[in-house]
Amino acid sequence: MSTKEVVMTEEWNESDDFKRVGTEGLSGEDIGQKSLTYWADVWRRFRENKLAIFGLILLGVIVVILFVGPLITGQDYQLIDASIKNQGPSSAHWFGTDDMGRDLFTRVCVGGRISIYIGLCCTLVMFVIGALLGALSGLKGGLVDDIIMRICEFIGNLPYLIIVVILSMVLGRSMFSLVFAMSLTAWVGTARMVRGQILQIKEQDYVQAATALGASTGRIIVKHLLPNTLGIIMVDITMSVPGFIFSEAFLSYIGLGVRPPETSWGALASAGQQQLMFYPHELFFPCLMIVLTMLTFHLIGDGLSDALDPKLRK
Amino acid sequence: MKEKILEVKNLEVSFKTYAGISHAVRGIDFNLHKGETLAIVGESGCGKTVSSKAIMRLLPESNTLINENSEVLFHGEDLLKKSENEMVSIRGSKISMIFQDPMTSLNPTMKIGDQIAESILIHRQISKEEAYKEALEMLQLVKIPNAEKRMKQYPFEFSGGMRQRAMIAIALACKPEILIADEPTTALDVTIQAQIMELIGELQKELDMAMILVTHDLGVVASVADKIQVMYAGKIVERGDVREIFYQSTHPYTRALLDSVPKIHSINKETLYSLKGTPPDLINPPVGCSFAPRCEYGMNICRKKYPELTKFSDTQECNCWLHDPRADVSNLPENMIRGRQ
Amino acid sequence: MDKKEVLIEVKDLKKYFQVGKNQTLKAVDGVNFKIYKGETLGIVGESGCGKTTCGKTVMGLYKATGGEVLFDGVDINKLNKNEKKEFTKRAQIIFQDPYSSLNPRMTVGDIIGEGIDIHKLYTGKERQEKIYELLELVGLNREHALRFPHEFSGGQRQRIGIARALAIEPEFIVCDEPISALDVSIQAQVVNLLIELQQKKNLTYLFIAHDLSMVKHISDRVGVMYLGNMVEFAESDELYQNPLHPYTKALMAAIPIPDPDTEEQKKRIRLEGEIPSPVNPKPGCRFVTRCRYATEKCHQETPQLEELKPEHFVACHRAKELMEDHPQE
Amino acid sequence: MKIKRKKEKGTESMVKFIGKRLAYAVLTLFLITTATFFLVAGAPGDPIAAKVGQMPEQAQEIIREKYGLDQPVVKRYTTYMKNLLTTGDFGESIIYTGQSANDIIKNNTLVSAKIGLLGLLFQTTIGICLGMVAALNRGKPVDHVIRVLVVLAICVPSFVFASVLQYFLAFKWKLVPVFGWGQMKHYILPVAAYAIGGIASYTKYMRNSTLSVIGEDYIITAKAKGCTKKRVVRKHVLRNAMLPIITMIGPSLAGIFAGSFILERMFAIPGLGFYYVKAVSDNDYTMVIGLTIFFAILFVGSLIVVDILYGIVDPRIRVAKGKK
Amino acid sequence: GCGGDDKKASSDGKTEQVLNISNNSVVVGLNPLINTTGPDNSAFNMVLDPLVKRVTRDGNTYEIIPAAAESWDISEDGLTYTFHMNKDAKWSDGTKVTANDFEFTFQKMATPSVAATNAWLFDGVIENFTEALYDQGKKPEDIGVHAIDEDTLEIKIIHPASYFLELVSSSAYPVNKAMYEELGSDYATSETKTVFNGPFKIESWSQNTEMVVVRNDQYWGADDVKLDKINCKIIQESGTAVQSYINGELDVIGTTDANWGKTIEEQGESESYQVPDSSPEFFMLNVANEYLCNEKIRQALTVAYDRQEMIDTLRNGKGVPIYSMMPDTVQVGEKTYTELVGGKNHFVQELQEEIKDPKALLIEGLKELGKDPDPSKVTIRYASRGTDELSKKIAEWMKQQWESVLGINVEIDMMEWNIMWDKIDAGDYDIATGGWGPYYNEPSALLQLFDPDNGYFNAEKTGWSGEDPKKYQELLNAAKFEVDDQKKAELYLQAEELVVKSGLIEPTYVEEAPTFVKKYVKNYFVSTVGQVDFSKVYIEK
Ligand SMILES: Nc1ncnc2c1ncn2[C@@H]1O[C@H](COP(=O)(O)OP(=O)(O)OP(=O)(O)O)[C@@H](O)[C@H]1O
Ligand SMILES: Nc1ncnc2c1ncn2[C@@H]1O[C@H](COP(=O)(O)OP(=O)(O)OP(=O)(O)O)[C@@H](O)[C@H]1O
Ligand SMILES: [Mg+2]
Ligand SMILES: [Mg+2]
Repeated sequence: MSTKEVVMTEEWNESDDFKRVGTEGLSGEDIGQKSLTYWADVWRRFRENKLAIFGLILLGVIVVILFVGPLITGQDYQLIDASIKNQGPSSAHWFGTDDMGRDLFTRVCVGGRISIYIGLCCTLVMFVIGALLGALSGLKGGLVDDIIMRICEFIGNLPYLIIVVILSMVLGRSMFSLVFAMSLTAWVGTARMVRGQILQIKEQDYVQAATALGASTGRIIVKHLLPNTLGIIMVDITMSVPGFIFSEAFLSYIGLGVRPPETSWGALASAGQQQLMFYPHELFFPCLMIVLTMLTFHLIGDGLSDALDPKLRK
Repeated sequence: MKEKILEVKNLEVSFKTYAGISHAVRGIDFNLHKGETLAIVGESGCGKTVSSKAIMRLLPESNTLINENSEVLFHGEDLLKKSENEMVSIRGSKISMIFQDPMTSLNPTMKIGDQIAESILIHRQISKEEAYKEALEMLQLVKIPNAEKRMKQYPFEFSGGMRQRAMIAIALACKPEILIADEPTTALDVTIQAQIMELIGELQKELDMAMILVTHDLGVVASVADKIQVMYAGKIVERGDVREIFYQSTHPYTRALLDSVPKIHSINKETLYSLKGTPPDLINPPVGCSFAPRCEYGMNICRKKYPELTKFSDTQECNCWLHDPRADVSNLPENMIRGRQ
Repeated sequence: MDKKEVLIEVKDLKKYFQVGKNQTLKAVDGVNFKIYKGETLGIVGESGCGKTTCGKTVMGLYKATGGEVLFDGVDINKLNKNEKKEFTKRAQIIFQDPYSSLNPRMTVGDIIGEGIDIHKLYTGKERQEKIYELLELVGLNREHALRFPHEFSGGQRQRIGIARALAIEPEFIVCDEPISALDVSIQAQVVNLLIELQQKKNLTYLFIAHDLSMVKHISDRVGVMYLGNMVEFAESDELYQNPLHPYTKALMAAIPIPDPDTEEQKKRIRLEGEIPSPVNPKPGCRFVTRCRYATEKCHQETPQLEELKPEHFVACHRAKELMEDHPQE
Repeated sequence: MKIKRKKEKGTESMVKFIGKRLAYAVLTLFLITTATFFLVAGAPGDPIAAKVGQMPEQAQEIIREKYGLDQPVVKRYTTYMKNLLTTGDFGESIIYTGQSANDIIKNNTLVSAKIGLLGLLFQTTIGICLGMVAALNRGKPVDHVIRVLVVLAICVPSFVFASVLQYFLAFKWKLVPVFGWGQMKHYILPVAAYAIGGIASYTKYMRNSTLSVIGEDYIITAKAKGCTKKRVVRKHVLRNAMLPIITMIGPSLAGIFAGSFILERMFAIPGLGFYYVKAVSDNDYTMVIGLTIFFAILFVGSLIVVDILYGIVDPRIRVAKGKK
Repeated sequence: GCGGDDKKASSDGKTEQVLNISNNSVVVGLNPLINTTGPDNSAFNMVLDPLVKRVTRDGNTYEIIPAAAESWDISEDGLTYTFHMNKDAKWSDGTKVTANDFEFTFQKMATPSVAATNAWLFDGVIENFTEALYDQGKKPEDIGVHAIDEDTLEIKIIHPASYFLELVSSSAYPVNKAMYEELGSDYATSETKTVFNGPFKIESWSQNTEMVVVRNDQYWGADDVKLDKINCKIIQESGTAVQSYINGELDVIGTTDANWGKTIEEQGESESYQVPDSSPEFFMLNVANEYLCNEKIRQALTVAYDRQEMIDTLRNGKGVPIYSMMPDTVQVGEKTYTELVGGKNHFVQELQEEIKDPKALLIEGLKELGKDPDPSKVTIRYASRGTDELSKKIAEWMKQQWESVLGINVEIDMMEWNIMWDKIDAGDYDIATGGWGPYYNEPSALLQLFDPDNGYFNAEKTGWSGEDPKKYQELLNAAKFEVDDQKKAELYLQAEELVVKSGLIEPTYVEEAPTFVKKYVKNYFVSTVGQVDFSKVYIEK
């Protein structure tokens, strides 16, 4: 029954045209849409969001630059050379040099790896702790819920800086302690969010359907609750990566960031900030990278939350 | 016949969506006369709400496309060509609308009294106090007990039925000429539904209003409507007055609708008539009659060409190939065959 | 009606929800009924009167606040883990909302197969075959097994829900308004399917709906609920022809009949007043606020179900005298 | 047909509700105090190292004794708590010898609060306006411009923003003083630097919230009544769209007192942020505890305030709580 | 108040005598007994007159001048000091400044419960002070400080000390006896709860904003004080401070940033002064460390970097390298230490000449220890003193120097400085960064630090063991009682050799930060300890 046929049968063939066919050929349960898994569908809608795709590509480019860049320039990010202090961008030093004559481009790359690494690690820890406790709290309810929520309130109120300082001292000034300290307080938000999600989903009929089928609690968590909170959690995750990069920048600013000679975008920006008046490039480049990376995560996060939004689904 | 106050001509509405252009209403025509009740029935998604909102110009501007040739003539003036400002003065005062869901259709943070008075204030040059007094009268009119106290309450303090009545009060506050009631009782219980429908009927008579009743509940239609139009996939497939549609429907879809409802008074439990398949996708509506694939009596032609209008009486007409003289009418239920006019 | 085997017996079932301090929402408050093997028991009532709660409590999805649910003579609230699992194999539920009752992240095949997996009924190819068989049974295609719920229409989803319930071959299914979310043209599909399956597999249904015509169509016996109480209970034809409770009467009168002539002649029983909140209900008959026959007694005492006619139970203090006054009505 | 669940909230009276919240708050505060005490006490670094570093052992002992640092931690804790509970005194600052933590907090809160409040004011008003404008012009150029600006503003660290502002506005163009405190002109830079991130996030949230309100049925009802666009926005959209924003204001409300360390440093503003960072890095436990409790009280308090505020704006909650 | 409008000429045509200065850290408190940080002392320097004052004059010369005491006598044996009070000296409330106030001040310092932070400086100097302070059988009243009468104060010390007057000038600001007795521990908790006997008095004080001092009309020398008012603002961010100096909101600024310096000079409104600091920067090595116990390895570390280059790279050249623990300005009696020992104290230079190949020396040392001679197997931890940008840069630079010259590995531990003290206390460090502002300008003020028993860096912390520490102690003791400056200096030299030449301590540099002063500010001289005699400063436009 294509359009062509219609044109052809402009002259009617009565006997045929008025032949009863009933519901014949109605594949009764034809469903219009293409078959897509949930995530494929999310991905499809995500792909349609040009900004988000732009963000994703940009992030890819940034990551590639961070890893490949130093190989191309062949510079050592630690090498101090007082004779080329504070030079502007040039072909030898793409981003110029810092106040100890180190190649800024290489430093930005190396620092960026660490910043992103910190962002990812913290997010991972935050997610694992937060999701577990939040799910537990939401599922069990009652006393367990009460206790976990009290703990959240309590930890949420603990002075973040103290924890950073103490941990960095107790555990040594390492990336591990930094990550640990930053995520220790951050999981509270995730836990609250996951709990809220679980509480909502728990009420959904499909969870009760599984119960009615005799599914064990474990099965319900793994098969029903977790997959369905994942979407929202993913948005939270993408948005918190830049948040951690920011936190690290703040800690670097007050001198509690990564341990030298390692560096990070935060550390570079805070060093550059002191040179702003005379060598703005030392602030500009690290900031540019921070801003670009934040931007990518935000775009991706926005795209994801749009793609995951049930209201926008067809 | 009373004065014709609304004339819809070739109304075509489509929406831009993620998946493509969705043709929600695909060219409908109808007239509305003073004091009469026109029911639009059809199942979910067939375009009932969209057509009624199109009349009020309430569809979202951002993604709605209305065909340029469409006309909605209210007292002979095309509403679709009016400026937004002109529309503002018509909405609520000349044409009013009640919505499907009383739970979400009232502003949750505004007192009921203010919501009713707002409607009066907008359209009439009277003081706040007077408007408030009139609003109170309206609330009493829709039989809400303790109206004075209720005026100062918020929607969440009202039960569903009371909210729906408040909605009616808002819609009728300015004594409009046309009331569009979009499934006004779907969310309510039968007992409350009966109360509301009766109320609307009384008020309609009192104000000599014309009403467009949008619903898929044939029971409600049977009790209040003067005329019925049946919609399927964005088109009107059949129209007629109540008895014509209920007793002499000529379109297989109308029949299917009527037959799939169990008869409460019948004692024997025959299997319900059941339509196969689902309504078509409005993004790529089928060529020909959109009901054809699900139609028991469908013919080849139905899937190729949209049927022409067949008139059976002053009021009843239908788009269906079955009424073509060449059609194969074997096994067709007796009362579906009607003489053309 | 003679010597039917009782499958389920519900005794004085209560389910209260704690909604805030000192706030008890009595969703189901002392309901009694029996379901015989192979029959369909219908429950009707206004939105929020506790039908779903009742159904879910019968399924053990809610822990009953009081009373017992005897399944084959055993109280389902007293089962241990294994017995519970055994129970779930025999009793199933189809949910009201076809949209929220299917996990959006699972394929239809997995949704239907979940029960099979849990009860380890079939594995591998057999499992696959069973799923296909079920899909076809409810009128869907094999290919649909790999699809996701959001690709289906409401009626199709409801049928997936039915297939899920049928997968473990239960004897008893609670159908919680399986059609109210569906289009008129689709409703009949589902109802026909349910009836057909019942005949094929000798199923027992607890059929919940607020659409009285549909309930009557499918049920052998019907119970009418009002605000957590069962107010009337009888065989369906009997109930529809001779309603005894003032509420049932009003309900019957209010049902719009898709027939203009009937509608025109219809006597209307106008109910005044609003439905009170089920939170902290006052003692006495729940219907008292809207009942024109209410007396002092109705305000004081909660009426109990009484068998006024054979197999016809009513919970109303005045039913008897009213029945005698207007035998025809 | 949707399942409607009337969520009849508890009918506890407002007083009772607040009472319960307060009880929880007190418990939380107690735990926080305890934890903070032990954390700081257990933290490496000697609070009086700076003071006693050079002294001979015996001389150090004298100073330690004065601050009770020679006692075992548990003993110090009980003494401290007893003193705190009976007198409400956080104790003498260890670093700022001779000054009580209470006084330091008292003297500096106002400054932080001024900046914070002004900042919050700008954040909310500008954020809400921009968010509305963007939402009402969804998909139009204005919307795009606002959205891009929002993302940019969120992405720039505040200290970078502050430096740049200071460099251009104050140093290069001499429009405002580089730093200082006391006069209106001094507020401009810090408030701007403080507010910018917040403006962005409020804009973002307001846009979302407005968009969702615009999609609600009651907006169509209002239009069907014949409300003009302006009226719809003013009377129906604004209030409802602002509801979710109020929950956001809660934490910010507590935050306005905390002061921003970086901004205080850059603009030489005498606020609490400076003391906080300093106290932490110097192990000045009386100050740390004092500030922590102070912030925690504000935080918990602001949550309660938001609840009340929410009740005022959203009648649904007000009556649910205040019935009887 | 704001600096902006202070520049206007007053009505009588004379320039307004208002000076705007800034400080990067806050004045902690106003009680001279317990508040003794640098900023505190700067404030006291303006508002409190000690017995005598040490002032800087043009050309970097110093002088002890009368203050609360108009003259003083020192006994033959150098053990008794008699101060004759200035009869015109008054507190700002108009009461007379008496010998009793000073007696009281010293007694309070010797009272354990007061926990005076400067007390230890007089421990082992003033008679009976130690016994009273540590509650060893004497009372604070028993210390060797006596008011003979209202106008005469006698102080008895245990051993002759050429620096005693200086100590009195820097570390014994008086409290007002009457008021202190009335207020007790509440004394000086705010500017209204204290009185002043210096050239200025505090008008208002908001801890982290600003301190405003105005001329003290009760001051005995008030007629010579030219400034009416000094606004001292707290600006932590150096960039902010410099910008506001350039914009004219401040009259004085110190900066090591060469770029800012250039900008300021180009502006042409400023005079710059450079005074080397008296506080040496140094590294201290933990001898308990498996590698650092070897002298050769320590020496290799000492000579592995060029101190001038360090200053150039890290401090924009604003500093002076030191090769001795004593900056060249340190004095023994009338002459400088360096002068007296004929420059022999420059041990590091000596080592640098001796050791041409530090890496070879390091390997030798490793062999001596019986360790793997491969330097790359050696890892040394470096503890920073603070977490600021500069500490970080120093750490990074040192790491690179040591690693590239010696081939060893250096691990950087950034830490807050109070935590570093903690770690040093616990001996948990390899190389730590130190810096020391001596309380008086004499070698013992620095050498005492390493006293194996009593010094801050005692043997317990430095792991110093064997004969050397004992010898060191003996040398310092001998020097204490030595009256001949030359001999004294020689003893100090021997002691210093034990710590510096052995590589236990690596002196690096002293800072020499330029101070820029607007040209209209006259008589503004900064001392090596960063003090300014504001009573002589004036403004002339
Ligand atoms: N704003 C919109 N954007 C895109 N599509 C829309 C919009 N509004 C309605 N539609 C689509 O138009 C079609 C007709 O919708 P309409 O609301 O008129 O149905 P209806 O007949 O009122 O159904 P119901 O009985 O469920 O209310 C549907 O397919 C719907 O998805
Ligand atoms: N989990 C719950 N917590 C609190 N109250 C509940 C809960 N579930 C149901 N209720 C309340 O119990 C009452 C009965 O609800 P139920 O869902 O059983 O009604 P229903 O008869 O199924 O209504 P509908 O026809 O709308 O489905 C309602 O007032 C409802 O608000
Ligand atoms: Mg509709
Ligand atoms: Mg239900």
